Amino acid sequence: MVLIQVFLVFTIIAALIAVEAPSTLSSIISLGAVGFGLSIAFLWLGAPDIAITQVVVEIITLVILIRATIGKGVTDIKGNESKPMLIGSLILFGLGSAFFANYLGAFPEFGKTAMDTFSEPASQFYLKFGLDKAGGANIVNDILLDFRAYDTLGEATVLFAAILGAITLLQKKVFFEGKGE
Amino acid sequence: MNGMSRIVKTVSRWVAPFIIAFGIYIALTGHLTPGGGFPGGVIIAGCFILLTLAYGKDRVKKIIGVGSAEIVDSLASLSFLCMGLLGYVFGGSFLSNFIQAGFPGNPFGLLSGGNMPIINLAIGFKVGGSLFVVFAFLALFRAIEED
Amino acid sequence: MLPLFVAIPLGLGFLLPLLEEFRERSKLYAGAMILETGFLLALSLVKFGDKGIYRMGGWPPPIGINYVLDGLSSLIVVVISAIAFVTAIFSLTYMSEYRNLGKFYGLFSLMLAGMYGVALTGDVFNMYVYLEVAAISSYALVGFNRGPEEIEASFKYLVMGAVGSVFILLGIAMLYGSVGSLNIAEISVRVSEMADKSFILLSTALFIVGFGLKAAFVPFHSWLPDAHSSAPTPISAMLSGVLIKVLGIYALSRLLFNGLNLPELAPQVLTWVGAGSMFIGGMIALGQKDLKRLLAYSSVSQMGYITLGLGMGGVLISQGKPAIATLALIGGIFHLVNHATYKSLLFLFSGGVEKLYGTRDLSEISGITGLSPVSGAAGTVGTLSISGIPPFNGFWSKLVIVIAAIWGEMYPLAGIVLFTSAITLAYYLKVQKELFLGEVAERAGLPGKISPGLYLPLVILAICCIGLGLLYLPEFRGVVLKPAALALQEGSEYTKLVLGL
Amino acid sequence: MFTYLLAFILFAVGLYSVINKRNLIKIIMGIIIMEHAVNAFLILIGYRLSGEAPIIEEGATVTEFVAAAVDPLPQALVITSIVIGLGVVALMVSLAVRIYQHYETFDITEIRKLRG
Repeated sequence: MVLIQVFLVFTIIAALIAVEAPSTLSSIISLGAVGFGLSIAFLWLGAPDIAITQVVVEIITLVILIRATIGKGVTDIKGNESKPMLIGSLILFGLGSAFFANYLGAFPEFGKTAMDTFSEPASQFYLKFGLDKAGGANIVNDILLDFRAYDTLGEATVLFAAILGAITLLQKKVFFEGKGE
Repeated sequence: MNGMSRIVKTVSRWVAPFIIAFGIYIALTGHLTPGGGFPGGVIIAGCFILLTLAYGKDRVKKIIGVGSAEIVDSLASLSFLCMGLLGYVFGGSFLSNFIQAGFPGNPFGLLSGGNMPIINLAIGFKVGGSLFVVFAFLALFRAIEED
Repeated sequence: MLPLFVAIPLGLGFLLPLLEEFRERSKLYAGAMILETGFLLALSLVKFGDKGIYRMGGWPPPIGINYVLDGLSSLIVVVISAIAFVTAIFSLTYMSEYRNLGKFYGLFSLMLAGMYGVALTGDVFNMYVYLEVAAISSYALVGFNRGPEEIEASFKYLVMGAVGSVFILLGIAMLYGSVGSLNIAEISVRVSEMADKSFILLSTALFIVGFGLKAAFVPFHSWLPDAHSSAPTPISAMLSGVLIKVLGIYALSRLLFNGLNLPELAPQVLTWVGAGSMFIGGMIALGQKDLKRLLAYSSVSQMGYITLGLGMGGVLISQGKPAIATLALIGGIFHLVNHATYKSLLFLFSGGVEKLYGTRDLSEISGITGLSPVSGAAGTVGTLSISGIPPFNGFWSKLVIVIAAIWGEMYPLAGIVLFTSAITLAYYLKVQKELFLGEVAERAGLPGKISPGLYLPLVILAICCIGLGLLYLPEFRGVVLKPAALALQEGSEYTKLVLGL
Repeated sequence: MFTYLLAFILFAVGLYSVINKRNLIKIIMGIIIMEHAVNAFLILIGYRLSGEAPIIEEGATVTEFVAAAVDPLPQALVITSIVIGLGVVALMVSLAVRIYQHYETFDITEIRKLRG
């Protein structure tokens, strides 16, 4: 349990470095540290599927981010937004955390999942009947591909729409032959 | 921009088939071991990106071609939708696991999850194709600024 | 039959970019889009009356995902299909000069699929996924013209939309942490049994912030004017007419009314946010020069009306006045339907004007009725109904909201509603005076006439604007709007429908 | 309970970066960090003390597996949310590249000035 907290503290430090680092490249590298630290934490949290997906997606994100910023007359923009924005966001954080703090007591205590507190939750059903109802041994993929396959269809569409949008924006061809544009 | 040094080229040429094999393994056995369509597809895309970086854009465009990756992307998404519609026709409701209902394979075998391995493969190709296309366009787009 | 609402747009969305690889330029894409939206409109009208659920993959509700078709979702599906059909007809001629139409209509169709997915689903996380599908397609569509301003507007819209989505996901995570289920009906059952509701308040606050970013409530509205004015016209008509409503206020009210059984503070917050965005949106719109920016700010203000109506309904329910609460909810939903029609009419009209004059600056264009009488007349109908002139539909829905505010003894709210209607009347009269009635300002080198393909949809929408006024009459209202309001009001009805308890 | 707080601190760092940074890439990174924080929170919610991965081995009996396994539902949600995050990142980066081509800078305050 303490190990998970150590990894989470590591990711927070890496995130702070990523946000405050002067040069863009070093902040991207520490962003990678956030992702990989998290994926190791996921291993300890009993989620191997997520660890694999997180590592691999983190690599692709880093490659895309570095590809977009390398050689652009490195843009090390120091300093934050204008002062009022800074003060505004600090007030916002103060309000948010105050509103948040008085509910800290109601957090479900760590390690006791919603499965145990309620009578017959859906996740108990998945665990019990995952193998013979859906046929797969990996319950997470059972859920993804059979019990909640509609989610995954939406998921595949999200990626398809994002990539289609990115292609439309990055295309070299002229879009508009008419006058005016 | 004709790719990186010779060492990187030879290493990536040797490693590429293993990465693709690992990607297909992760995608195919998604319903048995950790992994699944998404990480498998991303690994396959990562392998193509590695080749593009190592050999430079023009070489890789001849071998794979960005247009074909787009076609793979659309076709794989369409096949996922058709699996759903087939479920609608055979299994009574949209996206139902009609193969598993019909003839379930042996529980821990490769073909055990009904139409789960098929959907896994479709997602794997889709994610692989689409991520490679985005990276190719990003790389291509940047090329214009340099020349 | 229900999954066809999402399956057909998804199929077309995947197919059209594929076809574009082979046939670069053709009217095929716009034609396919019109056919698809026409068929879906017919399907939605057939499906309008009945209630029922559809189990995805055959799994019963708490296990699998299910669609819920009740009064409210069937009405929303009809509104989506109608506006999409009219916009597709408009885009046939408007987009003819553009290339890359396969990708444009592919993204348009995916946005449609996302909106249908959000409107019909009965599962919280599934609503988030299809909200992302619709939102991401609209980000790319806003930046479709790829000019410097469009790209910057699309980036701002994307950043604020992504922040909104993260807040919504955090709210869902907290909800799952405390309730242990994702099905909206099961959540409401478990929330009613829960003693310590503090965690629910947290996720409600996150939902209000997240969906507020999507629905452009006042503190989070800065993306809307840039996005809606720089998007291609059919897309800004869809965005303003339907997208911010389905993704914003419909999803939020479905979660708050049916899912979380109206946590105590939520309706009050909703009411005051609605009043605030109504007032501030109207004031800013007064000073706008650009026609589309004026329409965009007026969208922010009109969204305030809808949020006010629904929020008031929630307040009255918690105060134990069901009759007036139903009236307030009817007012909010009626205004949602009206705003969809006349706002998309005005945006399509502004697209025609832009094509005719080459600019959107109000001071330079005038006397449009001289150049093209039909679209001038349709535009006049639009401006009159949005500013609430009696015979048209805008007046009736504002009337219902004001009556509900007065009967519910919320006089300051009634005051704000009346004052904002006066402001709306002011800035649309300004548009009316400059745009329609002035002498004809000739612009060299422009087509000088709006082709039929552009003003035919305007006429259809103008007829709707007049026809929808009839919904105010009790017998029509009872059939169309009352079941929608009751779907929100009686949570127990919803859970009985879904879980069969 | 303290572990959940760590995930929220990570979320606050991401939000701070989105609101306060002038560099477009830092704003994109802020959103990525917020996505990571929410995914971590979802997995933490589904963790059962000394629970094991929700994958049935060949010989394991179902009842003992059900008692020991971690909640699989949040993991399915996180896989979906990671890939949504990847899609949003791809779109954001392509927009940032386009903006750089038009405005020659990643600094959002300059862009606002140039946009007029």
